[in-house]
Order: sequence, then structure tokens, then C-alpha cells
Amino acid sequence: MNAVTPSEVMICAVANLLDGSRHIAVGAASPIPAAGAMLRRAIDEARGGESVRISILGSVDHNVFTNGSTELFDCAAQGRIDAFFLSGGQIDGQGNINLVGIGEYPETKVRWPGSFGSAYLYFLVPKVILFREEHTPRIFVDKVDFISAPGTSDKNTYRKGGPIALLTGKALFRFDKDKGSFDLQSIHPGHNLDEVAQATGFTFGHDDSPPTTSDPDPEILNLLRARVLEDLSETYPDFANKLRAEIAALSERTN
Amino acid sequence: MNAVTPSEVMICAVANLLDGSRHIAVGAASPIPAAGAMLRRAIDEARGGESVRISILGSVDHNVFTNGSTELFDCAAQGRIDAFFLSGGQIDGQGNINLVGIGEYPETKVRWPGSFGSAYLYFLVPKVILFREEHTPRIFVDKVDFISAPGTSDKNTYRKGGPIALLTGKALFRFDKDKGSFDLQSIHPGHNLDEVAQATGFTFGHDDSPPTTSDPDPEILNLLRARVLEDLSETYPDFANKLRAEIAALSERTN
Amino acid sequence: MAARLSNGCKLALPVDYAGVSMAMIQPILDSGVRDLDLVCVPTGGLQADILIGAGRVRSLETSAMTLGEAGGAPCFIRAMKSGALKMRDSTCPAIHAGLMAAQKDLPFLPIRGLIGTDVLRHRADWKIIQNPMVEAEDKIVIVPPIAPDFSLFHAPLADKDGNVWIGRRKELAAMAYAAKRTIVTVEKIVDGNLFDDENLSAGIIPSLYIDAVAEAEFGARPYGLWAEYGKQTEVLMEYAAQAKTEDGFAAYLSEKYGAEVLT
Amino acid sequence: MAARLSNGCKLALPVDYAGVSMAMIQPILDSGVRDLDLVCVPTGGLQADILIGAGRVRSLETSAMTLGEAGGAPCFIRAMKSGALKMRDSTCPAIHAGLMAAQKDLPFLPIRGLIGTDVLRHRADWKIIQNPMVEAEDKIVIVPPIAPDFSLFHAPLADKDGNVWIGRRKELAAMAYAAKRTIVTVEKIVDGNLFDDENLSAGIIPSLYIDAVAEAEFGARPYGLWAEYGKQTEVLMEYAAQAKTEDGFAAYLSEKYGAEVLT
Repeated sequence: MNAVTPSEVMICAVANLLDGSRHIAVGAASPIPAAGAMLRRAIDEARGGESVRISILGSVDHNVFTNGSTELFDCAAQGRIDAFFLSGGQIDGQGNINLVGIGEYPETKVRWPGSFGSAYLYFLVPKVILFREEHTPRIFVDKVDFISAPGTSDKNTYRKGGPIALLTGKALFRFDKDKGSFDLQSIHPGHNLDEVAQATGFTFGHDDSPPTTSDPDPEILNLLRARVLEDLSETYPDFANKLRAEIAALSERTN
Repeated sequence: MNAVTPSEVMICAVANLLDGSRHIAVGAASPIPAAGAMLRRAIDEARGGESVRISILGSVDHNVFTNGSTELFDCAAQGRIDAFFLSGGQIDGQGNINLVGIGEYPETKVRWPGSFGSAYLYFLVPKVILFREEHTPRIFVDKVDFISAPGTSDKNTYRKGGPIALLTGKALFRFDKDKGSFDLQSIHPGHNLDEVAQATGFTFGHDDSPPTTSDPDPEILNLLRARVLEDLSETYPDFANKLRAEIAALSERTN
Repeated sequence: MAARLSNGCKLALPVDYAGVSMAMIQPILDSGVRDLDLVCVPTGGLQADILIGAGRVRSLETSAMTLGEAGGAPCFIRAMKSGALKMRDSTCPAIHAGLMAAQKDLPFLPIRGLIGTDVLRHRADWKIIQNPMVEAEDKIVIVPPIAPDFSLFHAPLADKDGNVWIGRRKELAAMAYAAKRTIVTVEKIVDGNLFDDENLSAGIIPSLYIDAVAEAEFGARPYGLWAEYGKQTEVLMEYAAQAKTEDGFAAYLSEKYGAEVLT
Repeated sequence: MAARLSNGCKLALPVDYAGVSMAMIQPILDSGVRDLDLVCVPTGGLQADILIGAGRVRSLETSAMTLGEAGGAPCFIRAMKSGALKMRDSTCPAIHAGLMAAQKDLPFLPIRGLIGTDVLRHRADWKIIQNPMVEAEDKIVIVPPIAPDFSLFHAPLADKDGNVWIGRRKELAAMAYAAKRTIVTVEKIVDGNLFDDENLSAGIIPSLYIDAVAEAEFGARPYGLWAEYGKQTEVLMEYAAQAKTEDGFAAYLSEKYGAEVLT
């Protein structure tokens, strides 16, 4: 059995969620989603499939956009982007996300940067993966204080996309669009249902004994530790070094 | 007294009409309007004024647009273009222009190219100069068969521009926006009121003895025959050569 | 590449001076494709006229059809008189607005002007609405998206990854953004990646929007290619003379392309 | 150049990575201009935070304010808590749509998404309308134009005629198109005309849109300039630490710019 770091578990989970995507957009400050996208590309190429396109926003080298920062949004509207990642200062059980602040708007007690493109992209990108490594009741609340973007819309609202999953440092949830709520899909190694329930401020569906997030196949882990780490080093050198160190520490412990 | 060719009379009339413009757009196939714009620029520069900007559509060298063919229309909407030229297969006494055809649309007896940007620019460019060298009742009709662009609009219609004048090979008319009709301003040398009235299929206001379109001052004629002819040679070599030949023929006759 | 075009598809073509893929006429005629809905961005010329004359075009949306100095487009004029062509007369900025609506996948875009024109009167697909931002009467026209199934044009350069360099002919980019698929011929396909030269990057349409590229030297002729080579006006004149009659055009089509007029 | 700015004017600033004219902060502070209505295209950072902290900003329209890896924008956060800043929270594509409406002088542009968000709920200037193109219920948001009095940014090159080369940072062009006036600092003003190199032309904003240009080497620092030099994250970190308190920011402003916080 391969020992796997927590980051690697999340990266592999992201790569799984991205199966079937042709074009994935990633924010510049999102190394785990980017690594997941790069791993997806490596897996598809290794299997002889078509190479997935990855656009890292704000990057010179990993970004083919030439029509300014509006191009991402035009592409999303047209279905030229299959998958994107969003996060939130608060995320609630209905899939609503809050990137603005805690308390009464506008003079919120805590103010975060703002909604960015979420109020648009959440409606238009088919696969939006919610990613937040920190998994605490502070973040995963019953009801967000400000809806930067809603998890679902009524039938009459034009909506081609939305959340498909929520990935945290402890677990992976699937979003059920029809119910408008999350179901626990798997718990990462080293965590358990009680802990996840305690850390989550909203109720979610789950089996009595939810499965553990599966370790990657050895071939996939090899792709991640060889080619993907190399790809990452160019764009996210700090993250790549940290991941290398974690892998090294892990192999010391397990040896 | 200077002898002046008919083309020069029209070029000087255009330059007069363009007084006060900062940015003039000209179609690629319009040498007389272009020459008038170039003369306007030369006059302003000779008088120490600011140099007027001239955009010749479709030209590589005399066109600073870098945002595709939509840029002209965006600039016009914003008031970044002061003057433009339009023509028509038919032009009527209300300033309506027809660039589409004669007879019942769509299966017109005579079909011309189409409305181009007129249905938009006529509303938005402050000074639109109607220019048509051929002056016959076939062109200057009482009522156009198809309105590519109307001479006037009602008060509730958003309109920042429209026709200010109509220049032909025989005469210069001013457009009266409030009345929605043309007044004869002057008749070019060698023509007379009867002839102009015969050649015009619509009624127009006029003095009993309309003035003759004035010959240019010698300094302006010098600018035209030196600097402007040189500018023209780059963009409209055929027209420049023709004009040079006409000037030469004229000076042989008058010497 | 012409095999990708299907009967009844909407095909966008660029204005004369922007980069017309004249080289693709032969394969289009050979493919037998018909019932094309042409969109000229924003005006049409020789390429559209040949396709109309050859009986391949069902409808035409354009703000003008002309051969420039060579005069009117003869096959277009004949087709208009005979009623063979469903015509959607437009105005340049409405074509651009329609493409922009498609680029953003919006159901409409507003456009000024047009009110009181017969252009608007004959466009059932355009609407006049009250400007919802103000109380006072302010009518404005809205136009629907123009989303071509294919955009086709000619450009100076492409690389092997499918990135295409158009320089400042941004209307070609607008065509590619709006279309479901884009087919391009280029003067030259170069090794390496065009993005390696950041100076060029502002003029690149990324391969994201490009479905097929083929090399065709002087592929715009007799039209010119912006800043690369000039227009052959005499060839346009010859065409205008030959295509003046239906028989003359049929002979031209047979001689030059080995093709027949479809009826 | 800052003398051109007037009290109460609307000033557009670009996103961190596109070319922020940090060099213009000193002259803006020196000019004493205040009550600025800032528009960040589409997000703001250090430049906006300094102007807010220095008491020069009346309102802010942006889709986010952040120092990136250096965390939240401290003066912005303080101003929000104190209610000193009229905030217009937006979303990136709505900022772009507003600029595009101004570029085309349209009274509104439609935009998808947004329905059911609190972003929309707090924007009295945005409206929901029925899509006039269809009978079935289809609500869509429309946003008004954003027409800045001034756009201000930093670019790699300009020529003496006032043409500015921005490469593929087209959001800078969008800012210039939308604004009544545009003020630019550049790394270098070159002799000759940038249009002489047709390869560069696709990345040029023509002087038509440019009202003033000044040379300022490394004028974006501590931000980077796209493909020219990198960001100095440590300087942003230092700022974040110093500006954490009101007094700390006042000291920073005094030391670095010899300026005072206006109240």
C-alpha cells in the first residue's frame, strides 16, 4: 500500500471530479485545484485520450486568453469552460457561498475581499467544484450571511451550471441539485463521521458508514509525483516544494 | 484670379464644412471627401491649430483603429468622431438616403450594395456630409424607395447627429434640421439655378440669386496643390494623378 | 476541411480587406454543400457572390454586397431580382452586435440608430423596446445573437498547435468567438508556438477557438491580405465582366472551379 | 498629470496583474484630489487601498479588494467597518459589461447570472427585466454603463505620438475606450511610431484614447508588469503589516509619500 499525503488525497479527488472535462479554469492562487487539473491532464494523456486544456487565470505561461479579463466570462457563458473552482468565507448547506463578509451588510463585522466572478460563473460553468481546505463550523454554516452566489435557482432562472461537489481537508461531498443539499460521499483517511459532522454547521445526507476517500492507484500516484510535481514547480514553486517535503517526510515515517 | 478645377471646388467646400472637427472618418473609396479632410488638416496646421485626425477606413497606414471594424461605430457613439460622409443611390428632400435599391423591396428593380453603417452612423455622427458628385433627378428624388437612414427623427428618438450639408458636382446645400429640408447655399462656378432645379427632383429653399461657391484663397489653393496632393498620392494615387492632369490642363487653357 | 460544413449551416465570412479565405472556395464547391445561410462580417464581396451564383446559398445577412471598384456583385443582384435569395439586409454595427451577443451567449444586445429605417422595418427578428433604465420615452432596438455554425477566414500565420495570428484584424477574432466552429487558412504554418513571442500575443486567436487550419499561400487572392499583399483589382474587374450574365458566370464556374451551378 | 483629476471624479484602476500605475500615487496624493469614485477593473489592491486609507475615496465599485498572498486590504476593511466608504459590491463580468456599455454609449447591457444573489439585491442601479425576445418567463439583469472620468494604468511602451502598447492586456484597452480621459505611465517612451511595426499594432491603444503619458520605470512596483517584471510580494506583506492599524497606515503614508490622511 502506498502512503499518501493529505494534499495528495485532495489532488486525486479533484482529478476524479474533473473526469470528462476538456477545458478547466483555475484561479491563480489555487495550487490544489491546479494540481488536480494537471493530474487530470496527465491521466488522460497517459491513457491516450485528448489533452485537457488548463487555463490558470493571471498567469502568463498557462493562459492563452488574449481578449482581456472578460474572455473567461464569455467562454464560460458559451460552454467553452467545463469546470471551475469556487470557495467561500461561508458555505451553507444549500450550496450558497459568501465571499463578502460576516454580519449585516454593508458594515459587516468581518469583511472579505468580495464576490469576484462567482455571482456569474456559478450559474454558467457546468461543473463548479467548491474547495475549502479548512473544515470548521465557522465556514460551513447553516445559512450564509450574504449570498455571493446561490447554490440553486428556480426553474425559470437561466442556469447552465452550479456546484457538483464540495471538497474539504476532511471529506468530499456531492451536491444534489434537485434536493439543493449536500451528501457526504467519502471521508479522507484519518478522519471520521463524528468529526466531520461536528465540523459542519449544516446537515448533510450520509450513509451510516461512509466510505473512506480512496487512495490513488499507484500509476496515478506516480504521475502525480513525477510529471505533475514538475508542472507545478513552474507555476506554484512554493507549493511544489512543500508537497515534495511532505512526501519525503511521509516516506521516512513509513519506511 | 486663380483658375480652379471642379474637383478643387468640391474639395475646398468639404474643407470648409469640416471646420472645427477634431476627428474625421472617411470611407476608403472616397477621394474627394478624403482630400477635403486632408485640406482641412493642412489649413489648421498652417494656422497653428491642432492637427485634425483623419481615419481612412480599410487603410493600413491612415487608420489607427486596432479593435476591428466595430471600433468606428463605438467611436461614433461616444462622440469621438465629429464628421463622416454618406452618399446614396437616392437622396430625397427630407435628407433620407437609400443605399439599397429602386422599386419594391426586397425584389427591387435595381439593387445597390446595401446600407453599410448608414442606419447607425447617420444618427450618431454630429456632422454627416452627404456627398454625391453626379447631380441628376434619378438620384435626388422627392421620396426615396427605401430608407437606409432617415434625415430626421422625432424628438423622442435618440439622435446625436445627422446631415448638415449635401455637396454635389453642381451645388452645395445646407440641411435645416428643424424644417427637415435642404436650402441651396451656393452653386458651383459654371452652373446656374435653373440647371440645379432641373437636376434636383425635390424642392429646396433658395435665394433668388444664389451665390457662387467661392473660389479658395490662393494660400488654401497652394496647400491643396502642394501638400494635400502629396498626401493624396499615397492613398489615392489614381485620383491624385487625375487631379494633377486636370490642374495642368486648366493652366494651359488659362495661360 | 470543407467536409465539416453541412447543408443548411450558418457560415460567416469576413469583409474584403480583413482576410477572405478565397482558397476555400474550391473545396466548398467540391463538397457539394448547399442551402448555406451566409453572414458577411459586416459586408460581402467576391466569395459570397461566387457561392450565391453557384446556387449554394439559401439566405444572406449582410450590410452590403459589393466588388468595390469593380462594381456591384452580379450574382447577388441577379438572385435578389429573381427572389432566389432570402435577404436579411442589416447595418454594420448590428452585425457586430449580433456576433457580440453570441460571444457572450446573451439573448440580445441593444443598439442605437435604426429607428425609422426600412432596414429595421424588414427585420422581424429585431425589436424596439423602451429603455428600461429611464422613465422618459426612449425607444431602443435590440438584436438577437448571430451564432454562426462556422466562421471561415484567411490569416497570415498559424502554429502547429492551432493558434492563429490575425494582428489587428479583430473582427476575425469576433467571428471566431461567436461561431461554434472556426476554419482558417493561413499563408504559413510555423514551427513552435506563437505565444513564445509575447509581442505577437495580442494578435493571436488561441487554438481554443480554432477547429481546423490549413496552409494556403496567397489564399486571399484576388483580395489582398492586410499589410501582406495587395488586391488584384483587375481580376475583380474580369470577374465582374464575366459574371454579368448567368451563362457567363456558369462558364466562369466551370472553367475556374470545374463546378456546376446547383438549382 | 494628476492635476487633471478633479474632486469627485470617477477614476478606473486595473487589476493587480494587468499594469497598475503605482507611480501615479505620489502625484495623486500631492494634488490633494478627494471624493474619488473608484472603479476597480475588475478587482482592486494596494493602489486603491492606499487611496482609501489616505481619505481620498468617496465610493468604490469593485468585485473584490485584496492584497493577494498578503491578505485582505487593511484600509478598505477599516473603511467598510466604519461606514466611511460607499460600497458598490459587483461581480467581475458586471464591471466588464458596464465598461462595454460605456464604450458603445449604450444605456444598459444585459448580463446572465446574478439573480438570487445579494450582490444584485444591494445594487439599486441594476434592474431585472423580462428577456424581450421570448414569450416564456426569462428574467435577465441589465446593468448601466460605467463611464469613468479617468482611467489610469501602467503599460510597457508608448511612443511620442501618444500611442500605448499594452500587448494582450485588453482590459486596459476596455478601460481606455470606456473613459472620458485616459492617463498612462509607461516603462519607456520610444522614438518613432509604434504602428511602424505591424506586429505590435494588435496590442496598441491608439493615441485617440490617450490624454497623457509619462515615463516611469518600474512604475507598477511592487506589482509586476505582465511579462516584464515580477511582483514583490514581500513589499505587499510589509504594507499589510504596517497598515493593519490606522496609526500604522498614517505613519506609512507620511514616511513613503509625505502625505496626510484627509478626514
